[in-house]
Amino acid sequence: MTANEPKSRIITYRQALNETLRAELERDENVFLIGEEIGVFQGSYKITAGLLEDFGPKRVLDTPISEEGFVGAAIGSAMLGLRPVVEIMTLNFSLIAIDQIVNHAAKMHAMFGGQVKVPLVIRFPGGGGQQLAATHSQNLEVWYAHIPGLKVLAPSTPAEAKSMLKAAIRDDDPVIFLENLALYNVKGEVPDGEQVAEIGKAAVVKTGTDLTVVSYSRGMVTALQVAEEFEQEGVSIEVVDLRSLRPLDRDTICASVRKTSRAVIFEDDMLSYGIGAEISATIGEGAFDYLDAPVRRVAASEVPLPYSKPLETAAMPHAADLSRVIRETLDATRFKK
Amino acid sequence: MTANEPKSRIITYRQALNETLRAELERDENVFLIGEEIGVFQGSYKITAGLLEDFGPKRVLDTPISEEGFVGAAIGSAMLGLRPVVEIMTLNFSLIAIDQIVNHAAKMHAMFGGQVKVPLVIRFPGGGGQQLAATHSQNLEVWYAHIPGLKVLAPSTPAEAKSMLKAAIRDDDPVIFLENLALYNVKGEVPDGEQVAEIGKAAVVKTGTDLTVVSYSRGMVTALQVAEEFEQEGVSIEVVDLRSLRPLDRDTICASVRKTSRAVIFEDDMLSYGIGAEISATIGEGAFDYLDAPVRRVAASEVPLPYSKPLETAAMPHAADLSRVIRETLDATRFKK
Amino acid sequence: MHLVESETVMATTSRTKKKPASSGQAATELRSYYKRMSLVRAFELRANEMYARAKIGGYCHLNLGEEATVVGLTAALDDRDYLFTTYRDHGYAIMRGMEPSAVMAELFGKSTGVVGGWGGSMHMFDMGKRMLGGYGIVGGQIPPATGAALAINYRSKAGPKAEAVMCLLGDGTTNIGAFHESLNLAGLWNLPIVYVIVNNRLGMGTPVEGASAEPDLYKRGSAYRIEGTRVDGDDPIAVRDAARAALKKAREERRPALLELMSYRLKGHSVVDPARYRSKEDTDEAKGNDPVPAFRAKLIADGVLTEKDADAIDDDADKVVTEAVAFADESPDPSVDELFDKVYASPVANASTRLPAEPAVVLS
Amino acid sequence: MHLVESETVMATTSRTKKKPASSGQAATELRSYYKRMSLVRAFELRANEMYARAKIGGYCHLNLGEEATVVGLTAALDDRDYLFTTYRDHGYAIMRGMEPSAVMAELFGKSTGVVGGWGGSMHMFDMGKRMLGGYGIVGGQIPPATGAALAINYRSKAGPKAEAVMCLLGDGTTNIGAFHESLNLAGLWNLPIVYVIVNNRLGMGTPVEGASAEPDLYKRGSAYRIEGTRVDGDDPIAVRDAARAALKKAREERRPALLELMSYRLKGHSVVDPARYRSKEDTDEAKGNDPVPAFRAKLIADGVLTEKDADAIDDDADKVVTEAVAFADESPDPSVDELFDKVYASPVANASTRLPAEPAVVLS
Ligand SMILES: Cc1ncc(C[n+]2csc(CCOP(=O)(O)OP(=O)(O)O)c2C)c(N)n1
Ligand SMILES: Cc1ncc(C[n+]2csc(CCOP(=O)(O)OP(=O)(O)O)c2C)c(N)n1
Ligand SMILES: [Mg+2]
Ligand SMILES: [Mg+2]
Repeated sequence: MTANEPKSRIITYRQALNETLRAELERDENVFLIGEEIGVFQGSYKITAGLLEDFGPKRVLDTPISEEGFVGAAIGSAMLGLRPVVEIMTLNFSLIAIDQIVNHAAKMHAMFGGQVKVPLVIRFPGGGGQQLAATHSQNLEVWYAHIPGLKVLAPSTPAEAKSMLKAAIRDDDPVIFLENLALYNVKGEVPDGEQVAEIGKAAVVKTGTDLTVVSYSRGMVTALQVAEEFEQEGVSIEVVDLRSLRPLDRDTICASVRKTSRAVIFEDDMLSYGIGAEISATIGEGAFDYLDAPVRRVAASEVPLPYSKPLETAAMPHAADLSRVIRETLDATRFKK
Repeated sequence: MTANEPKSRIITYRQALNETLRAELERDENVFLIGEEIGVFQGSYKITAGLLEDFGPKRVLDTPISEEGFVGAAIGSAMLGLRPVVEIMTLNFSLIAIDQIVNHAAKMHAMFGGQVKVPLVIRFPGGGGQQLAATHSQNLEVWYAHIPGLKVLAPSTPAEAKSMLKAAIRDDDPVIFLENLALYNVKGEVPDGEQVAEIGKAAVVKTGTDLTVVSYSRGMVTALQVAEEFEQEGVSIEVVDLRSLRPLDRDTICASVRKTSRAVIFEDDMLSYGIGAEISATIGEGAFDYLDAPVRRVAASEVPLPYSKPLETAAMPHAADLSRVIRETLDATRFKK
Repeated sequence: MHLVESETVMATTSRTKKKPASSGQAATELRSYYKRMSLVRAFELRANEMYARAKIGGYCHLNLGEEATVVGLTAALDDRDYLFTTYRDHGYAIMRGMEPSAVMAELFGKSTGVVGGWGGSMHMFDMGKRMLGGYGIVGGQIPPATGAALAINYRSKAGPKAEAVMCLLGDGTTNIGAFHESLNLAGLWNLPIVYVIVNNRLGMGTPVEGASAEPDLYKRGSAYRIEGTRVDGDDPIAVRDAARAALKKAREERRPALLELMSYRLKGHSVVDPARYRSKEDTDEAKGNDPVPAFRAKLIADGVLTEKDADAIDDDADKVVTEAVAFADESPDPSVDELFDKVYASPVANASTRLPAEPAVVLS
Repeated sequence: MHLVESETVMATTSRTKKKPASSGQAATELRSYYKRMSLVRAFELRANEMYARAKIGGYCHLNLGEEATVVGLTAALDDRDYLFTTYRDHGYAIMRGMEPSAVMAELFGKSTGVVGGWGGSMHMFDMGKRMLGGYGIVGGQIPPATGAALAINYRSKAGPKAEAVMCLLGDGTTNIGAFHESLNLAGLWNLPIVYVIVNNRLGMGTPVEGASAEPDLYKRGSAYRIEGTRVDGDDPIAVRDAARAALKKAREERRPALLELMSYRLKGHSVVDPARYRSKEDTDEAKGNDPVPAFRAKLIADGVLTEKDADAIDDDADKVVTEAVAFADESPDPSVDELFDKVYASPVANASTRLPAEPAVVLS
């Protein structure tokens, strides 16, 4: 391929992650993968498929079921200059390692006077909708987003999965890399070659004039789909993908709402004290004089997620919910096309 | 004492907790205390002083340093009908037990079809300002406040410490009971006899007409002091004590701001995705048409808290910060006395 | 070396306790064990099929290959004992007395399921039967099980009629912190609990030797002065007797115990796992040790069962499971109206009952 | 029983390795050890005093009574080795080569402190000296230390010149999950790490027997096939030799080791703890085993030191500490301008630099 006309391919989010891990393993011998069942088993969601075979057990290290132990071990190896990429099978299990992540990885650089770097990536999928019941269906990304010292990324497309994972691995700080079970099979166009995302930046992925929808990760798929539907009706929706939950790009969010004067947040997590709370508070502070209607949040119901499909579906936010709230927000301001 | 003229005493927050634990141990033989160094050592902050002596090791159970183990054990004992009151030395160490708290205690009642109750109280102090450095100075209460299945209480006075601890111990759900290192020696009037608080209710502890300050736990001490100062100047501040972080009493908060049309949140935790984010978002939704100025948040700076006293002080919110932001909010609306 | 050791232990446990097949009472018992093993096998095969037909969602882990363990352990438990299991819990639920139809209904997510469709495969629970769950977080059940034993000590005296707790865990689970902290508490506080490691040789794809620095897992009790015993998990009698002996010590002496049951996983980790990572030898070894046909053959050889009896038992099991599927199929889904009913046991002011599209603030 | 065992072990470790005091080189070494023990003692006593005078804030845990352990362990380490300690870390920081003045300045929270006043007493750290912290979360240092050993394996071959890791922990810390998970990883992956339990008989107020179901802590290595050794922590030579032997195995055979050093805590858990819960016998036993006067007396008895030498050494130590206090006193506080400089190692867009009264949104 020549630099001036980059090629691209349509691949899944899973494949984008897999190829990026492979490329980074090839690029830097200090990069290694560590986690449960990422080798012989090929990863519980097959993100690391084929990598053990090609890079061997030193670079692709299967661990016992010891989240606190191997996450902490990854931290220690990073203190000595390695660049571990940890896979925790799902966000839910990261709770067992959270003392190492929050009390150690996130604190060390500052608490030790800037002497040590912890170049660490922790990847895990969050999200419900797979009938995995209450303990296996959580979206607790807001916990990590609250912690200084961490950087928290939430790519919503295969292209972002690639460029943001590269950025995460090359960054010298601990990065929480949030994936989503429902995104792994989603396909999208991924440019060839080196794209490295800038951490800390949101993106306006669809411009519009009438209302801003703010979302991230899996929610973006629904947000864009709903925005398209409204476009057909002649309502122009702007869609902001947060991409980086920490640092949070308040300027991009507020600039959009200052333009559209209406905002709806679409999030997979639970409403109270969730990601959307900060987004709403931020808009309230940064676009106060421009807002024509209250900022509404479309978020999961506040229950331990049930196994039963109809109950689970009722508790989770869907396209119809977002459409309804967008409409209510437009109506609240007597919006006319 | 006779019922119609209840007596009261001025005691510390610590003493209120200690006396309430004693009273509940006497009231119900299923109540027992469990935690590190709560017996022989009398508690690392002496909240349980004297109780081992009077109730013995069965009711006041010293544990090894095994937060995950003994919190989980308390959960199991609650499943069989005991009413454990767990002390975790500080909020910071609860991270090691958080899988048991969030993935187990909070989920069991719903996930097991309503068959089992988990009448459990987990007490711990949060808060910085004691030069304990980054890992020992955190306010992560927002994490727990985000979790359905948990109830999260944050008493700000000795009287609340008593009435809310009684409520927590008598409740059939897991309750996170947030204390604060800086509150233990604070004195206040505590009525004798049985006061049992209602969980899920905030309180307007000072009425006012010009601006609402919302706070909780240690922050309330500063909030009330600053409100008094403004009172001297003829500015009438209403102060809302959240008391229950989960469930959150949105009606009381919004009713106050609908009246005053201005709000400032004073919180010890860090701003991004903190407690104040939900309060601000709630006000933005519930008092939109009444707000004269953006809702401002006075919160800790987003750094791992430094050991150095001047740095720690600079990073934490104080009365002067609250006063300044109240003034800016009043000025933003050209407030005239 | 670790096989040799295990064999010695197995030998003793089996030999010392096994009753002569001749005695009529024993024969009835043996037949009932085969009946149970056959039912668990039939149930799990059907669950596998129902998952393939999308009647069951989420994760689904089966007891296929562990029937002798399931039956032997539950045979050793008294009604008053408490059982905590892992997510691989269907067989235990049924053997603890839950209706196969209610267990199947739970798998189908129906309102008639053992937990009303709220838990699914990993979370079978019945307070009355004292099966206190089904747990999906690896090791998550160990501290609560330990706490249940603490509650027993808190409330009652030791003795032959005392309650005890049995807590199951997998071989891979011995490497998690909760295992260590819990066994230390049990040893320190003299708790009436029997920890049972179902060693099926694999985590998901990781063999014991790839996960545990001490692969003789029963030896790990020594770090807590807890006696460890390794038993042949394919022999329901050996399992039952070892479990009974351990439970007796728990009841009467308030001493915890650690049992390691050597068993095999016949299929993948869960129904969706083709287990490509397993060698043919490994799979053949597992098949060769399949406890259901082995026990059937043994009972026939010992004259406890005839081929005809055995076939009849298998047919009955099949009927029960077929009825269970029919029941689950006909049962209604839980109603969305109950979505918020089970969040809290004590009703509380301002608890959220908001559906995703509803506003956060509903001013009363 | 546990004392007997320990004695045997101590005996062997000491006997086998101790050099005759006669040899001049050995004598110099012995004198230097006393010099170091005397410095740690003087530093800690002064820290105690400075805390009382409110020059030091937060928590402050001292090595008083553990000087032989501190000196013996650090004497066994090579410059290329990595050390992870607990919050009871002042002595180790100094023995690893940090300036007493910089350690005292850190206690004072000054910009000239070893971590610029960001960490305080519990968080001494020096990348160059390969002391990778001071950790305040009990057990929190164990997984990262284990990971440091993993990095050594990742990058280099075993051999007499290889690097190794030493990880300290207290007796009470053997009961936390991180201990179990980490030792299992070290045993499984053959990591070059020596875990050292400083058994001062107490957690805060809880004795070992009240916290550990297996109170012979060195035996806990067996759950991971890691060799455990108990050593007299009051004998710097025994400590040094046991640590050297373990480090040699780590370097050359890539095998982890577990050492238990029997020692005593002379004062409270931290400077604010009056330790009222301790019996007079207990306190007397601790005093009776105070390693500093004991080692001093021994060297004098062996003719390695004269009373005069010893006094001179103690006076020097006192001078050093006095200078350290002066330096710390005169040093400036860190500047508030640097408050946000160390949150991230890689600069990042939109990182918050908001002071508490500043608005959340500053539109650029
Ligand atoms: C804390 C945690 N980590 C990881 C997982 C994913 N997981 C589920 S089962 C399993 C393997 C468990 O193996 P073992 O303990 O041997 O039990 P088995 O499945 O063989 O019965 C893993 C890693 C989990 N559920 N919880
Ligand atoms: C996870 C955690 N739990 C509790 C504490 C509080 N704490 C600090 S030191 C200590 C006792 C530790 O005892 P030991 O391991 O014997 O070390 P020692 O202080 O005796 O050197 C405790 C309980 C903590 N810092 N971290
Ligand atoms: Mg297994
Ligand atoms: Mg100790």
